Amino acid sequence: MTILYFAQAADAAGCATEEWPVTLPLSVDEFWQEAIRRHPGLAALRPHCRIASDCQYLTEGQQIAPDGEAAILPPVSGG
Amino acid sequence: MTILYFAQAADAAGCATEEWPVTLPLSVDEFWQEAIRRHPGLAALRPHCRIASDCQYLTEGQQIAPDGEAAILPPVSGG
Amino acid sequence: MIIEVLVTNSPLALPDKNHIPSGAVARFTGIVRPEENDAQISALTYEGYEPMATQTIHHILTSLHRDYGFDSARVQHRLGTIPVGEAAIIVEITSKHRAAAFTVVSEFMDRLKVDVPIWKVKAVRS
Amino acid sequence: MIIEVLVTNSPLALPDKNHIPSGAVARFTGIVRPEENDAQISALTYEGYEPMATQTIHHILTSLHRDYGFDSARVQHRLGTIPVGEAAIIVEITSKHRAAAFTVVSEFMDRLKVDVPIWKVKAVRS
Repeated sequence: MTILYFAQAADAAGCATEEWPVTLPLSVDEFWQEAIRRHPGLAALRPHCRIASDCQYLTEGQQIAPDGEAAILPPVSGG
Repeated sequence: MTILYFAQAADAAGCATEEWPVTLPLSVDEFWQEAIRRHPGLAALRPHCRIASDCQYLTEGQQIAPDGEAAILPPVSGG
Repeated sequence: MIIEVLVTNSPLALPDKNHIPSGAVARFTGIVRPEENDAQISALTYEGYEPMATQTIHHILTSLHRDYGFDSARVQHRLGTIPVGEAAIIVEITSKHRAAAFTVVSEFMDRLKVDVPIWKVKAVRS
Repeated sequence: MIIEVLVTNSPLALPDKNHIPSGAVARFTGIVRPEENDAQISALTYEGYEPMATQTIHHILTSLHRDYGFDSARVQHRLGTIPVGEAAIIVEITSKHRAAAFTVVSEFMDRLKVDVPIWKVKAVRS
């Protein structure tokens, strides 16, 4: 699974991208647990961030494929 | 007094501009009476037109100076 | 505040400024459309009382500046025969914030269509 | 309906089209301002999740087209370090009538600021 961190999430993770050696799909909740285990600074951001997989926002019930891409997206500020 | 006719008012008057040999100020009502005497076709337009003198819209009580400019302005349609 | 007004018989051109200190630029361009009153046309002829049109546009912009504030306003209106697809009017407002810029462009157009002495006088049928 | 979206690291340029069949062209340009959070700055750095930003902009425009209709939409957003006074975003909607064009530009900007994954990440102090 390819993980992308953006903006404050990249600051908290200390990197912009990462590979996770997972073989099963992850729920959004499992995804966050793993992300926070690796980068505890992400815990404070979790309430404000959304997760996207393959360029689509995910809702709580959805899963991320093991060979998919997942991105942590802080509140946006474009324009 | 220099008179300017625009759009449908020019069509009704058959000209775009005219000189009137007046020596006293005209009220808006006197102005219309003279215009309609010269060009009866203007009578039908009067309810829809505004009069401007020296680039300002006039209201009923105002007067037009004998050496001024007066314009008959049908409803505008710019833009 | 900067106000630039041009009422002209020539094709309009309002070049982008390269470096603008305002945060928001809202621009409206009104184009002559290929149909007028259900007929296909190739051009539209506008007539204007030019000095009064220029002055009235200035008045409207000054009054909108009092009400909403903005950094600059540029307005161009073309007169004469304008081919379909070309601009009859361009209005550009720069302002610190987006909402004011949009409101001013929109209110300006509403007031232009009531008070600015310019007329569509003839459609050229195609 | 034509939709053109560009998310790029280069300076933006949206040339005027010479001949447009729509009656109304509404354009918004968002410029980097010289102050951010009360500090004087000389540039602002934007970061974006580029493929998703492009796709989300498309989705928003498609949905606005369903709701309001328009003839064409062109959107450009710049990423990377943008000097003060230069454009971060340009949105242009062409439509038969003015009101729809303005509404779409305005609603697009509102939705961009909620859903399009682009961030102001750093102000360069001057």
